[in-house]
Amino acid sequence: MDYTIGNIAPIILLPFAAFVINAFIVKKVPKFAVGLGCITMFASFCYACRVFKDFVFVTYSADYYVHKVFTWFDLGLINGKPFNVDMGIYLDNMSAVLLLMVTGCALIIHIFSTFYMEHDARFGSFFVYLSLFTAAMIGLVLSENLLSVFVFWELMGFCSYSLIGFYYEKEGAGNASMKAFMTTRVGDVFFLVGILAIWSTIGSTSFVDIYAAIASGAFNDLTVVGIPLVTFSAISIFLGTIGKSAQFPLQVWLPDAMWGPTPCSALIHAATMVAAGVYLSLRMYPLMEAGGITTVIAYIGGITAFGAATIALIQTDIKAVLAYSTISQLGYMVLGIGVGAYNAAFMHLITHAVFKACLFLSAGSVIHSLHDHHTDGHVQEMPRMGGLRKKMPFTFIAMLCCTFAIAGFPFFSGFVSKDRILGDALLQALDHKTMIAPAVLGFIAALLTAFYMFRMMFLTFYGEPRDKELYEHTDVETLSWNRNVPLLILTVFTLGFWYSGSLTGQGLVKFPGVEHKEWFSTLIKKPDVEKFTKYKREAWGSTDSRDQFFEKAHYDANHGMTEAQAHHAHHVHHIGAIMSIIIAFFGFFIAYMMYIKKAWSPGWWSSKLSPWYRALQSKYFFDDLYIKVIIQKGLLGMNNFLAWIDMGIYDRYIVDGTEVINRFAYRVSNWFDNKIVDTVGVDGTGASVRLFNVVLRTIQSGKIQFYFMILVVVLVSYIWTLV
Amino acid sequence: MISLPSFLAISFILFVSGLVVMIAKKNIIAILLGVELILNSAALNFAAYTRFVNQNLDGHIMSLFIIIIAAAEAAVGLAIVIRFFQIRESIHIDDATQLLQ
Amino acid sequence: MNGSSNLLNWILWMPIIGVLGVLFIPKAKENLIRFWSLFNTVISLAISVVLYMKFDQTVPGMQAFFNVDYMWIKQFNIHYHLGIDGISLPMILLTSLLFTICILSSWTIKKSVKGYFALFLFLQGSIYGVFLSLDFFLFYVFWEVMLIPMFFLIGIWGGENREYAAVKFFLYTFFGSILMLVGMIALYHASAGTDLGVNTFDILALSGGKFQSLNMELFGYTFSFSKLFFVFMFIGFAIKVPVFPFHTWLPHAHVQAPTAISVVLAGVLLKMGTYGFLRIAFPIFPAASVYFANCIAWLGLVNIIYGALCAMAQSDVKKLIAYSSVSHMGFVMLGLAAMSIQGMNGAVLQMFNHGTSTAMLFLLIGILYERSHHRWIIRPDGTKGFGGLYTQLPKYTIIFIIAMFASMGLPGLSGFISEALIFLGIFEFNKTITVLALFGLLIGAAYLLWMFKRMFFGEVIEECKAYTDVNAREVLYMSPLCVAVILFGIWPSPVLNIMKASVGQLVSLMSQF
Amino acid sequence: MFDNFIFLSSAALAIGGALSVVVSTNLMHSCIYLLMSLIGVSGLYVTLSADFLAATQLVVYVGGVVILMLFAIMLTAGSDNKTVNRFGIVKIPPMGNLKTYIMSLLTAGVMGCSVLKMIMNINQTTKLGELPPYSTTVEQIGTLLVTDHVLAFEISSVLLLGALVGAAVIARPRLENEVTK
Repeated sequence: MDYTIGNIAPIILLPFAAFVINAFIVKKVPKFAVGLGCITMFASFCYACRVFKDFVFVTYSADYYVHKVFTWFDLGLINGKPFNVDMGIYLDNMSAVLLLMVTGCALIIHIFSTFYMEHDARFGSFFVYLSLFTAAMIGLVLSENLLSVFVFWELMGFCSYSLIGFYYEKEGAGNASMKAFMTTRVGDVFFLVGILAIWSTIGSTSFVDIYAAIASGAFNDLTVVGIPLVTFSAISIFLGTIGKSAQFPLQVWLPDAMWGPTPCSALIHAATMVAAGVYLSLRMYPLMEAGGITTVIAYIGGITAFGAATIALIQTDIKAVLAYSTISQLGYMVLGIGVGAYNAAFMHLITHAVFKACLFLSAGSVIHSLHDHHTDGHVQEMPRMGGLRKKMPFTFIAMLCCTFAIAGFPFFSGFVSKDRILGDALLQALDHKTMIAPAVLGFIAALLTAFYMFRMMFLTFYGEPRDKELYEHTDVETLSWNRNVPLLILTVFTLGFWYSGSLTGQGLVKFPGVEHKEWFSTLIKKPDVEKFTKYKREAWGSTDSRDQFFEKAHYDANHGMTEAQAHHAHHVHHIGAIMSIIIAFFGFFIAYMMYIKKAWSPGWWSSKLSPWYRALQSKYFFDDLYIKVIIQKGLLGMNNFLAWIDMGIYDRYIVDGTEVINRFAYRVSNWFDNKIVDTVGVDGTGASVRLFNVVLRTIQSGKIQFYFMILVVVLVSYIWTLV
Repeated sequence: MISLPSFLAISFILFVSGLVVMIAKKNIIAILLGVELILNSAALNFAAYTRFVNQNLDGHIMSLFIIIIAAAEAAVGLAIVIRFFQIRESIHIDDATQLLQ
Repeated sequence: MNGSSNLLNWILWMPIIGVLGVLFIPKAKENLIRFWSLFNTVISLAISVVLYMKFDQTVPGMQAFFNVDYMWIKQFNIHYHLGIDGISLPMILLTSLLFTICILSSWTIKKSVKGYFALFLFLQGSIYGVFLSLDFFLFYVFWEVMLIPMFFLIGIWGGENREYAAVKFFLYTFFGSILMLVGMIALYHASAGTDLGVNTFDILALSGGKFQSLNMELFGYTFSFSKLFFVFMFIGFAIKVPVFPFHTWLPHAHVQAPTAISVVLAGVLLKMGTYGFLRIAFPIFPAASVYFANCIAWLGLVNIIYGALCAMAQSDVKKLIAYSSVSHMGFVMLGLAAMSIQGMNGAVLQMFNHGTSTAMLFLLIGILYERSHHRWIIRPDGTKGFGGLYTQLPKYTIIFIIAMFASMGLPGLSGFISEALIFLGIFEFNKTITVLALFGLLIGAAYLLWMFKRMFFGEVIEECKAYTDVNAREVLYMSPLCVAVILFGIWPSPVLNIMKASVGQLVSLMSQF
Repeated sequence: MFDNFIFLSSAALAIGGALSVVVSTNLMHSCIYLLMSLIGVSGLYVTLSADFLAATQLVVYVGGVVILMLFAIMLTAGSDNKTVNRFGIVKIPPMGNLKTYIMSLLTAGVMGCSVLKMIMNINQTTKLGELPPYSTTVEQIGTLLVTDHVLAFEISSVLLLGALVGAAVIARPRLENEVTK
C-alpha cells in the first residue's frame, strides 16, 4: 500500500482539470463540458474507491495513515530553521471514507443535474462550478495541514457564493449569496486566527505536527489575550466550524442557500460545504479536547439541533424544511463531537450526506415536475402540493426511505448514527450534570425531526391535491436514467446495514450466522496523539517507513475502555436506542394524526403558542438582529458616520483648513507690512517693492522705445564710468 | 568764431533733437526722422573733426558711408513701416509690441 | 563594471527616450504616438524581464552585477548610483507591467494625446528612478520629479474636480517631501561624524544604525537624532502610502484621475511609500524603527479598519476602491511593523499583489466608465446607477470576479498568501492587533461583495442595456493581470524567491536592535 | 565774412529745422523741417570745405531719403484715426504728448549732460580761417575710395543692393494664397 502521486493526485486533479478546461470551452460546447465534468467525476470516484478499498479491506487499524508533503514555497532560514510552507496529502481511514462519500455524492449529483438543469440557459456553466466545488472539497479532505484546509475551505466558500448566486438576474440570489459568503467568512476569519496561533507556536500547521505538539505539551503555559493558547486556538477553529456548518449563532446563511439550483443545494447541504466544518472539528478533535471546550461544543450542537428543528416545524417551502433539517442534523454531529462520540458523529456525517442528498434530489425532482404556467416558474410551496405520490411514485419511494432514515427508524442509516450520538449524550448526561441540557435538547429535536419530516411527506405526497390546476399539468413520472438511477442508488444506501454491518445497526440484534463486523466503528476513532510524536516527516515520493511502529491490523471492541466501562456504555446505549425508537414513532404518530387523520389541528397549536409561532416565523429574529440591527443600524450607520467624518470634517476642515491658516497668516503679515512698517516710516521696503514691481512691469512692455531708453541710460552710465 | 566747438554744439543740438524725437514721437515715421537727425549729427562731427584736427579726408569718407547707410536704412525702414501698416492698419509704435507676446 | 551592468541605465532612461520620441512626433499623428509609447513600454518590460533573468536570487544585498555608480556633483559627494536588490526588482517588474497595460488602456484618450503620452512616459522614468536610486539625493530628485507629470496628468486629464485633486495631491506629497528633505540634509551633515568620516548621501553607506547614539538640541530640548528624523521620514513616506491620518488626498486623486493614472497611483505610487520604509527609513534608523514598530502597527490597523469602513459607505465605485487601497496598504504597514521574515516578505509580496489586483479593479472601473460615463452605485437621488451587469456583461463580470476576490484575499488568488504571511508575522508581534486586523479582512469582503451585489445582480436596468461587453483590446490588457493574479496565488515562489534573500538581510539587521 | 554768413545761416537752418522737427505735431511738416535741417547741414559741410560731401548730402538726403519719407507718409495717411489700440487702451497721440516729451527730455538731458561734459573738455580752439585752405576734394575722395577704402566701398555697394532688394521684398504686397497660408 505504497501510495504515490499517481494514486492519489488524480482524485483532486481530475475535477480541477475539468474545471479549468470547461471554464474556457463552456460557451462554445456546453454539452461537451457537461460530459467532461461527469466523466472526470466518475474517474475521480473510481480512484476514491480504490483508496477506500485499500484502507477498509486491507487494514483495520484506525491509526494508519499516508502522509506526503512537498514545499509550496519557502522563505529561507528563520533563526537557523528553514521556514517552509508545505502542502501535501494526509490520508487515513476517515479521509478515505469521506473521499468516497464526497466523490460518490458529487457524481450522483452531477448525473442528476444533467436532468434537472437540462433546460437551463447556463446548463454548462453550472457544471463548471460543480467541478470546482467538488475539487475544492476533495482537496480539503486530502489536505495535510490547516493552511491547506483553509485554502480549500475558502475556495468552497467562493463556489457556494457563485452557485447560490447562480440565478444572478434575481435580486434575492444576490442577497443570499452574499449572506452565505459573509456569514461563513465570519467563521473563516476566526479559523484563520486559530491557524495563526498554532502556526506561530509550533511553526507548522500540519495535523501530524499539531497532534505531536499536543502530546508533547508544546502548547502548555502559552496564553493569548489572557486565555490559554490551546483553548484560544480550539475556540477559533471551532468558530470556523460554526460558520461553515451553520451552527448557532451563524446558522442564518444556510436556509438562504436554497436560492441556488436544487442540485447545488444538495451538494452544499450534503456532501461538501457543511460537511467540511464538521470534518474540521473532527480532525482537530484532540485540540478541542485539550482546549477543554467540548462542553461548549455540545451545547452549541444541542441548541442548533433543537432550534433549527423548531423552525422547520412551520416551514411551508419544501426546500426550507430540508434546509432547516440540515442545520438540525449538523447540530447532532456537533453535539456528537461535544459528547465525545467521535465515531458516531463522523458516521452521522456520512449517513446524513447520503440521505440528505437523496432528499434534496427528490425535492428537486418534485419541484422540477411542478411547473406553474402562470408565472413560468417552478413551485416549491407545499400548500400547493398534495397527493403527488400517484404522479411520481419512484420519487415518493426514495423520499420516504430517506425520511425514515432521517427520522431514525430502525433498519435505516439515520438510526444507526444518530442514536449512537444520542446514546453517548445520554452517557455523558448521566455522568455530568452540565451535559444534561444538550442531551435533552437532542432527544426533543429527534422527536421534532420525525414530526416535521413526516409532515413534509404527508403535505407533499398524501391527501388531496390542493392546487388542482397545477396537479393537472404535472406529468406522470417516467423512469429515466439520470433522474431515477441516482435516487435509487442513494435510497439503497439509506439502509442501515451498510454502515453497521448488522441489519439493525448498533450491533444489538445480530443476524444469525453473520460475523459481527462493525467496520465503521472500528475503523474510525480518535487519533491517538502520543503516536505522532515519533513520526519524522516524509518527503513527497519517498516510501513509507512507518510500518515498523504502526500495526496495520488492530481491533479493539471496547474502544480503549475497561470492561466495566464498556458494559456500562453498552447498557446506556441500549436505553438510548430504545428511547429514540419510541420517540421516532411518536413523532410519526403526531404527524399522522395532524395531517392524515386531521384529528389534531395544527392551527390550534399555532394559535395557542402564537408568540412562539411568530418567533419561529421570523426564525428567532436572527436575520432581523444581524441585518437590521447590527448591519444596517450599526455597521452602515457607523460607516456613513465615519465616511462623513473623513470627507466632511477631517478633510474639509482640518486638512483644507490649513488653507485658512495660510490665509490668516497672509493677512497678518500683510497688515504688519502695511500698518506697522509703513506707518513707522520705514517706507523703503514697500516702496521699493512697489517700484521694483513697476520697473519689472514696464520692462516687459514690449515697447521698443522703452528698450531704446534703457539702452541710452546704459550707454550714459557706461560713458560716465569711462570718463 | 567758426571753430570746432561751434560745430560740435550744432551737432549736439541735432543729436539731442533726434533723441527727443525718437523717444517722444509715437509715429514710426517720425521716429525714423529722429534717426536721420542723429545720423546727420554724427556725420557732421566726422567732417568737423577731420577739418580741424588732422586735415585729411578720412572723415569725409566716413561721413560718406554714413550717408549711404542712412539711405539704405531709410529704404528698409520705410519698407517695414509700409508692410506694418498693411498688416496692422496703423503706424503707431505701441501697436508693434510683438516682443511682449 | 562590465557591459551588462548598463541595464539599469537603459531601463531608467528608456522612458525618457520615449518622451523625446513623442515630442518629435507631430501632434496630428496620434496613432503613431500611441504605438511609439507602447513600443517603448514594451521595451522597458523586456529589459525588466532580462533583469529578472540575470538576477541572482541567492545574493541578499545589492547585486554588484547591475551596479551603476558615477560621481555626479563632486562638491557635495553626490553620486549617480543605481542598484537593484530583491526588494526593488518586484517593484520594477510591477512598474513595467502596469505601464505597458496602462498605455493600452489609455488608447481611448482623446484630449491632447501627445502631451498625455509624453507625461506618462516621463512618469514611468521617474518612478524607475525612485526604485533604482541608491543615493539619497538622487532618490529625492526622482521622488520630486515624479510629482510634476502626476500633477499635470491629474490636473489636465482628470474629472470635473481635477484641479482641486491635483493641487491637493501635490501639496500633501510636497509637505511630506519637505520633511524628508530636512531629514536627508540632517543625515548628510551627521554622516561625517560617524565612522564614515565624510558627508555622504549614499543610502547603503548610511544604513545600518550608525546614528543610534546621536542626540541633537532643538528648541532647548534634547532629541534622539534617529528618532526625530525617523519620524520626519515616516511622515514623508506615510503620506505616500497613505497612512491614516495622511490619507485624504487619495480618494480625491483617485476619483479625479483618468483610469490609467489611477492604476499607476494605486499600483505603483503607493508602493513608493512602503518602498521608502524598506529602503531608507528602516535600514538607516533600525533602532528607531523598532522603537516605533508598535506605533506603526497600530496605524496600520487603523488604516485597515478605517479604510474598510469608509469604503463601505461610498456610493462612488472608484472612491470605494480608493478606500480599499487605504485598507490594503494598512496590511503592508502591519507586515512592515512585524519586522519578521514572514511579515516583511508578506509586506513586499502584498505590495506586488495589491499592485496587480487593485490595478485590475481600477482598469475595470475605467472600462465601465467608458460605457456609462458615471460611477455611481447608488446615485445621490437614490436611484440605481448600475444593475444587472452580470447579465449584460458576462465576460467583464468574470474578470471583475477574479479581481474582486483577489483583492479580498481569496486563497488561490494572489492576495491570500501575502496576507497570511503578514498575519503570521504580526501575530508573533502583537496578537490583539492581529485579531482586530482580521476584522478588516471581514469588512474588506463585505464592501466588495456588497458593491458587487448592487452593481451586478438583479434585473438589467434600462440604462445598462446599451453597454457592450469587453472588446479584444480590453481583454488583451486585462489578461496578463488575470494570469498574474492567479499564477502568483497558486505558485508565489517566483516572486518570493527574488525577495526573500534581501528581506532576510533587512530583517537580520533589524533584529540586532 | 562770407564764410561767417554761410556758417551762421546754415547753422540757424540746421538747428531751427531740428528743433522744429521736435516740436511739430504734423508729420508732413516735420518732414519738411527735416529737409531744412539737412540743407543746413550741407551748408555746414560747405563751410568745412567738404564740397563733395555737401553735394552728396543734398543729392542723397534731400533728393532721395526725404522724398522717400514723404511718399511713405502719404502711403500711410489716415492711419491715425484709431485712438484705441487692440488691447483697449487709449493710445498716446502719434506725435507725442506731454508725458512722452518729459520722458524724452529727461533721457536726452541725461545723455546730453554726458555728451556736453565731453565737449567741454575739448580745447581745440583753432579758427577756420587759420587753417590751410582746401582745394577741391572730389578727386582725392575718388582716389581714396578706390585705393585705401576700396573694401568698405565695395561692401557698401553690396549693402545698398541688399537694402534695395530687401525693401522691395518687404514692402511687396502679399499674394492672396500666401496671405491665407
